[in-house]
Amino acid sequence: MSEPLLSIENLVTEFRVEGGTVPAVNGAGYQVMPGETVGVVGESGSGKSVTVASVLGLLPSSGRVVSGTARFAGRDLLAMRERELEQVRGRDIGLVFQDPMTALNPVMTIGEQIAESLRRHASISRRAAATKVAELLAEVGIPSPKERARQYPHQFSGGMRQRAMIAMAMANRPRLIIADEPTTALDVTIQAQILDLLRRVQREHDAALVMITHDLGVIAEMTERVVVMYAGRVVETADVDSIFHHPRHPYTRGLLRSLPRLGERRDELPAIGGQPPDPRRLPDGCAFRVRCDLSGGRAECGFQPALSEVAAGHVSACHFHGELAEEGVA
Amino acid sequence: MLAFIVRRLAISVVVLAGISVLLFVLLQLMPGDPAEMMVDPFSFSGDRAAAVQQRREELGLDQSMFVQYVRWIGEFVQGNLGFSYSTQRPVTEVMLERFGPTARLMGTGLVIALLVGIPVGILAAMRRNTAVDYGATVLSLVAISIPSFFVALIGIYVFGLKLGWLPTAGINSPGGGGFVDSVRHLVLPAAILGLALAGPYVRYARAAMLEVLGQDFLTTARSKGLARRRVIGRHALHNALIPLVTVVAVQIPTLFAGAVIIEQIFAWPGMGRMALDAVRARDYPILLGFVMAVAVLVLLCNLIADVAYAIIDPRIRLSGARA
Amino acid sequence: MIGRRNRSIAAALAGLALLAAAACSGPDEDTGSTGGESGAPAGDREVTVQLYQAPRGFSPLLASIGPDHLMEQLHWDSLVSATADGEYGPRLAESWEVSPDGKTWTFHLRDDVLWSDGEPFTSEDVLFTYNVYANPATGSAYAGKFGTVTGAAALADGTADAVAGFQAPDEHTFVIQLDAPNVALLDELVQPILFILPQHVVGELPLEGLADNPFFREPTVGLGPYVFQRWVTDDQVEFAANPEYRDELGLDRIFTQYVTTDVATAQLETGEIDFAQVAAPDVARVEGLDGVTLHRADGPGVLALHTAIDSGKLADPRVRQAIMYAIDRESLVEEVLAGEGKVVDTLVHGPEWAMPDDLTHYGYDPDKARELLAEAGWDPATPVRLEIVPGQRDRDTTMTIVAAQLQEVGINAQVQPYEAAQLSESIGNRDFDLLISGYGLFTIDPASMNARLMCAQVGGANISAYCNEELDALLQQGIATTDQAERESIYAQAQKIVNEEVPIFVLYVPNTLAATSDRLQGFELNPSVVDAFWNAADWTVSS
Amino acid sequence: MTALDTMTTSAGPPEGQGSLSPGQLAVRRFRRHKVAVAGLVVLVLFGLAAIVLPFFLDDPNAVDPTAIRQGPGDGHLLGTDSAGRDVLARLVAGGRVSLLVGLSVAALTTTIGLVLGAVAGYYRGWVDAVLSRVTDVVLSFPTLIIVIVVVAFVGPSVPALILGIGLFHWPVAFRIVRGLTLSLREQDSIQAVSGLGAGPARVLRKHVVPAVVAPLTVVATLEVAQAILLEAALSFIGLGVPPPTASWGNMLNEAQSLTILESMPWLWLPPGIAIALTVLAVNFVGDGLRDAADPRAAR
Repeated sequence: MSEPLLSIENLVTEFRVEGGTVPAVNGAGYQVMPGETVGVVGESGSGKSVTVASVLGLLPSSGRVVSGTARFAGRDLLAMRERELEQVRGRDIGLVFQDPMTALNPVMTIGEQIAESLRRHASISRRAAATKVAELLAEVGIPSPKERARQYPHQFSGGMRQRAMIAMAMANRPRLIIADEPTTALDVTIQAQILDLLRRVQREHDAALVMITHDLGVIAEMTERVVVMYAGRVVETADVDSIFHHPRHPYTRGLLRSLPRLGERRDELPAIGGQPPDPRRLPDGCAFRVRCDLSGGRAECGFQPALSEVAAGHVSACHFHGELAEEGVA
Repeated sequence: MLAFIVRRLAISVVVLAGISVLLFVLLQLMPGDPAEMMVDPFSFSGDRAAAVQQRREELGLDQSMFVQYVRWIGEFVQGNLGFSYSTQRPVTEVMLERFGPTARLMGTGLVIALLVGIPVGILAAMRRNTAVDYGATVLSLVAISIPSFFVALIGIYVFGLKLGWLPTAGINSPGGGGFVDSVRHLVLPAAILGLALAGPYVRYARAAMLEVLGQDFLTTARSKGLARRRVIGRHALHNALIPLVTVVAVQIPTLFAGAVIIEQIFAWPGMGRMALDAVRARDYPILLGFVMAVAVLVLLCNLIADVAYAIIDPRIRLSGARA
Repeated sequence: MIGRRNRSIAAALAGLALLAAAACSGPDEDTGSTGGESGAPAGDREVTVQLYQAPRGFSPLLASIGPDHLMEQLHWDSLVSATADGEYGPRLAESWEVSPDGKTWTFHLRDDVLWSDGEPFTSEDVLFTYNVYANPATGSAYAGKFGTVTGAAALADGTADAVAGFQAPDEHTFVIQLDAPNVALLDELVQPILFILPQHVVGELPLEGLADNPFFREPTVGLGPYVFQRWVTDDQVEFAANPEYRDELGLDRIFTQYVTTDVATAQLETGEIDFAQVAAPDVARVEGLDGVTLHRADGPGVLALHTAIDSGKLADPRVRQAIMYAIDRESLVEEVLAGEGKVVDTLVHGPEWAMPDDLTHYGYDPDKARELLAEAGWDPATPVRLEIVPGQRDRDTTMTIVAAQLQEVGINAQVQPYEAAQLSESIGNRDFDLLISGYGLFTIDPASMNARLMCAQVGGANISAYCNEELDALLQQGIATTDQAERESIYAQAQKIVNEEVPIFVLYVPNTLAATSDRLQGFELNPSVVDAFWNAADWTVSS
Repeated sequence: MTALDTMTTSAGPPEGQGSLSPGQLAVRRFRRHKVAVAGLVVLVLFGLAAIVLPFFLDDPNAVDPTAIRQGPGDGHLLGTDSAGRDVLARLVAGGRVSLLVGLSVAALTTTIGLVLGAVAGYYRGWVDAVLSRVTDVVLSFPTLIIVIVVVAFVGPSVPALILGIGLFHWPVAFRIVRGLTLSLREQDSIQAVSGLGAGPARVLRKHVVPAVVAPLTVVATLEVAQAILLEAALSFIGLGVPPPTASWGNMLNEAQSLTILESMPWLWLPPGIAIALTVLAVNFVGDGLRDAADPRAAR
C-alpha cells in the first residue's frame, strides 16, 4: 500500500470566544490516498470544514490549532511556516468553495484571478499566463474563454462561476483538490454538471479529491471512501458501499435513514432527532448520547468511545457497533 | 456613461435653478439693507436718505424681487455674478481670487485626512480588537468630538507663540515669501482641518475594511497561496477603497464648513472668510455667488462620486441609476 | 506591493484632493516683479502693519471706513491735518488764513510737490477735488460738508458745473468762499480727512458715480509717502515708497494686512507684524513683550449710546439723565478698559478752553436714576433695546454691563445684537433705542459737535435727530465769531446744554492704543487723529 | 459564505438562548460596552448638573463690574468673566443651551427623516425619486454654511439654530427609514394591512416606527453630538447663540484673545472641556447603542 497523500491525525482546533474557547475539532483525523476520492460528511458544525481550514492554515484569526499532525506528501503542514504553507496552497492543493459569487473577488476579472494563482507558483509571463487561463477556462467548459477571462464575476452565471472556480483550483495541477460543498449554492440542474466536471478534471489531472458535503447523494455518486464527522470527531470511516449498506455508527445510520431515496437530493439534511450539539456544552462522555437511539441510559455512554476497526477498512467510534452489525440497514 | 453624465448634468441644472430661487428669496428677506450699510451714518455728511435711495437704485434694490431675480439669473448664465456691494468688484473675480487659498487649504487638509485616516482605519480593522484598534477608534472619536476651533486656538498658542515654529495666521508673509513660507503658513490650519476630518475617515475606513475582511474571496485568495501582503493589498484594500472613494467625494463640500471656521481663526484669505464678511456686510452678490459655488461643488462631487464609483467598481454600470 | 487598480484608486483619491490643492498658485506667488527680497517676513526696509477690518480700496469719496482711511493716508495727502499738539497742522497747504469776517479762507500750497508719476501738484488738483467732494452725483459722502460754501447748492441741484466758492487764483493758492462765516471750517476738512485727487488722472474718469470707479481699487498715481503697488491677496496690500515724495523716506515698502486685533497681537509677538492695534485688556500683556513698544495716547473720540430722539421713547431729558446716572461708567473704564480711558460728560472734551468747569458729573447713582425715572413717569415695562454689532469684545462687555445696570434701576433693557447692515438700516428707519457706536474727533475745536447736534444735520450725521433751537443758535454763533473770549462763553453755554440734555450718552473716551515692533521706528500716535498712519513719512526701520 | 466561514460563525457563542427579549439583550450588549457606559454616566451627571445646579448658583447673566476676570476662588468657584459674571453659572447655563439645541435638533431631524423616509418608502415611484435626489444634495451640502445663511436671514437665536440645523440634517434618518420602509413594504404583513385599507399613517405607526426605533436612536444620538458641535462653532464665530445668553461656543469666543488664552485659563478651559467631554460622551453612547442595536456591527 502506498503512502497516503494527506494524513490528518488527532487534530484539535478551538475558537476564541468571549469568556474562553470553544473546541470545533476534537481529535479528528483521516487519510486521503493519491488519486482517491474521499467524501467527508456531517451536519453543520461537525467540524468537517474547520478540519480542512486548520490543516491549510486558513482559519480565521479567532481559530487556533491546538494539537495534531497533518502530513501532506510526507511533510507536516501544521509545522510549516506561513511562507511554506503558501507554497502548498494553490500549487499542491486546490480548493473549491461553496458559493462562487462570494468566493470570487468582484472587482477583479476572472482571468486576473486565475492568472494570479498561476503566476504565484510559476514564473511565467503575463502573456503566457493569459494563454494558460484561456486554456483552463476552455477545459472547464467555458465558451469563448478569451473574452470571458476579461469579464468580472458578476457577468458570469452561478454555474459558470463555479466552473471558473474549478479552473482556478486546477490552475497549477494540484495533487489534491478539496471541494467544500461545491454544489450547495447551485441549481439542481447545474449541480450535476459541476459534479461531472469535478470528476472529469480529477481524472484528467490524476488528482485526489476531498468532497466535503452534507449531501449523501453527492457522496454516493462521487466518492470511493467516506468519513463521517460528528461534534468535531470522526465517528466512522469506510468505503462508500460499507457506509451505505453496513453503517456501524448510529449517527451514520440516522443520516441514511433520513435520506429519502438514492438519487433524490435535498438542500437540507433531513433531521435526525434532536439538535446538533452546542460545541460549548458538549455532553460528558459520548457526544452523541443525547440523540442516540441505542444509548437508553446505558453506562457506556458516560465514556467517549474510541475509534476501532470493525471490519477491514471500516472504522467506527461506537460502544455498540456490534449491535449495528447485526441490524444492517432498514 | 456619457448619457448618464449628460442626464445628471441636466438634473443638476434644475437643482441649481431651484437652489438659486430659494436663496434669492431667502437673501432678499434678510433683515438689513445693503444700501443703508453703504452709506455709513456716522461719517456721511449730507442728505443720507437721498444717498441711500440713490444707492438702492444703482443696485436695482428698488425693483421687485422677481425682476431682480430675472436680471440676476440672466447675468448668471453668462457667467456674471454681479458686483460686490462693498467693494464694487465683480463677484466672479473676487471668488476666483478667493478660490485659490481655499482650495489650497481644503486640498491639503483632505490629503492629510486621507493619508492619516485611511491607513489608520485599515490598520485598526486588521488589528481588530487589539490595543491598536481600540486606540484608533477612541482617538478618532476624540478627533470628531473636540471642536476644531478650540484645537486651532491651542495650536496657535503652542506652535505659533510658545514654540515659535509656525506663523500664527495668514497665507504667507507680506509680499509673498516663496514656497517654503507658504508651506509654513499652511501647515497648522491644514493639519487642524485634516485631523478633524481624519476622525470620520478612520471610522469609514475601518468599517469598510472590516466588511471586506469578512468576505469569502479573501479566503479564496489565501487558498491560492497568495502572500498576505497581496491578499490585503490587492484583494482587501481594493474592495474597501471603493465605498471610501464615494464617501470622500461626496463629503468634499463639507470641507467648506471646516474651512469657514479655520479661515476665520487663521485670517486665511479664502472663500469661507469672504462668506462670513459678506454675511456681516449683507453683500448679497458675494453671498449668492458663494452659495451657488458650494452648490455647484456639491452637485459636481455627487457626479464625480458616481462616475468614480463606476470606474473603479466593475459591478456598476451607469445607466441612470445605481445597480 | 499594491496592485495596479489599487494604485488607480489611490490616485483617484489623491487626485480629488490635489485637484484643489494644485489649482491654487494664486497671485500671491508671483513675487518676481515687485516683491524684492522674499523669504523673510519683511525685508530690510519693509514693515507690515495691521488693518483691523477688510479694506475696500482708496476712494476717499466713500463714507469713510477705518481700514480704507488708513490706506488712504499712505497713498494720498491732504491740505491740512491735526497735529499731535491738538492743532491744525500744514500738509499740502503750507499756511492758510481766514478773512476777519470769517467768510474767505485762503490756502497757500507747497510748490515742491509732485504726484508719484512726476506730474506737479497744483491748486487745480485741489479745485477739482473739492468740486468732486461737493457734488452728490459723484457718490460723495461729504457733499453735505459744503453747505455754506458759495455756490455749493447750485452744484448740488445741477444748475452749475462747479462750486463758485472754490477758486484757484494761481497755481499754489486755493480759496474757499463762504456765504456764512465759519471759523471752524478746518474741522470739516480733517474729520474725516479730505484727500486730494490727481486731476490729470481722475479728471479723465466719468464724474457720475466716480466714488465707485474701479480706479480707486487700484490707483495708479498717488501723492502720499507710500503709494499703492498691488493687492497681494484680497486683504493684503503692498505699498512702495513714492519716488517723487518731497522728503526722504525711511522705508522701501509697507504691507498692510487685514487681521483681527487678537491675531495681530499674536503676530506682533512672533515678529510677523510691525504694527497692531491693541485691545485695552491686552495692554499689560503687550507691555510685557520683548521687542514690542506700546503706544498710548488720549483718544479724540467717544464711545457713546445713541437714541432716536424723534421716535419719542427716550424723548424726556430726565429719562436720559437717569440712564447716565444708572451706568457705572467709572467702573467700565476701570474694569472693561483696564483703566485705558476716561469718563467725560459731554460730547466735546477738548480743547481745554472749551470745557466749562460747572458741568454736571454723571457719577454712578442708581437711586438718583430711579428718582428721575419716577419723576418722568417711566413705565418699567417699556422695552429698551441696546443695539450693537457684536464682535468687539470691550464693547460687547460694556453693553452687557450697561444692560444689567439699566435693569437694576427699572429699565427693561435687553441687548439686541445686529449685523452692521441692520444697524445702519435701523438708523435709516429711525428705529433704535440705545445704539452703541464709537467715532469722532472732539478735541481740537468745539465746533466738532455741530455735525452731530445741529438741526440742519438731522437726516445726516445728527443720527439722534436732536434739535434744540437754543443750542442751534449758540453753535451758529460759535463758528461766526473770531473773538476767542466770545467763543469761550458761547461754548460754555452750549456745553452746559449738551451736558444737561444728554442728546448722546457718552460712555467714555477710550485711549488710543497701539503697539509696534522695535524694528519700526518713528511711529507716533497722534491724540487728535484716529488714524495711526498720519506720520508714515517719518517711519524708519532699525537695523 | 463559504463553509469555512459558516463554520466559524456557527462555532461562535449562540446569543442568549431565548431566555432574554431583544430589548434586554440590547441592554446587555450596551452594558458590555464600557466606554459607552462611562459616556452615559458623564451625560447623566451633566444633565443633572444642568437641571439642579442653577438653583445653587448665581444668575448666569448677573454682571459685577467690580469683579471682572477674577480667578477661581471664594464666591466664584470657576472665577468670573469679562463682565464679572460667574463662570460656573454660565458654564451650567451654557450646558442647558447645548443640551437643548442637541436634543431639539435630534428630535427634529429624526421626525423629519421618519416622515419623509416613510413617505418615500411607502409611495415609491417619483415621490421617492425626488426625495432621494433632494437628500443627496442636502446630505453633501455643508450644514454650517446653510445655517450661517439661515441665521443671517432670521438673526442669530437658539430657535434659529435649531431650525437651521434641524431642517438640513435629516438625510441620515431619512435613508434609514426609507430603506426599512421599502423592505417592510415587500413583506406580506403590510401588503395585507394596506389591502385592508390601512392608510400610510397607520402603516407608519404600526410597522415602520417599531422597526426603525433602534437605528433611529443611534442616529439621533449622533445628531445630538453634531448639533452641539455646530452650535459651538457658530456661537464661536458670533453667528450662534447671541449674547448675553451663555453658550459654550460664545464663552470660548473670548479665548481668541491671547491675554485670556495665556493667563486666564478659567475662562476658556471649562467650556472647551465641557464641549469635548459632552460630545465625546454622546458619541461613545452612540457607538454603544449602535453595537447594542446591531450585534453584527459589533466590534
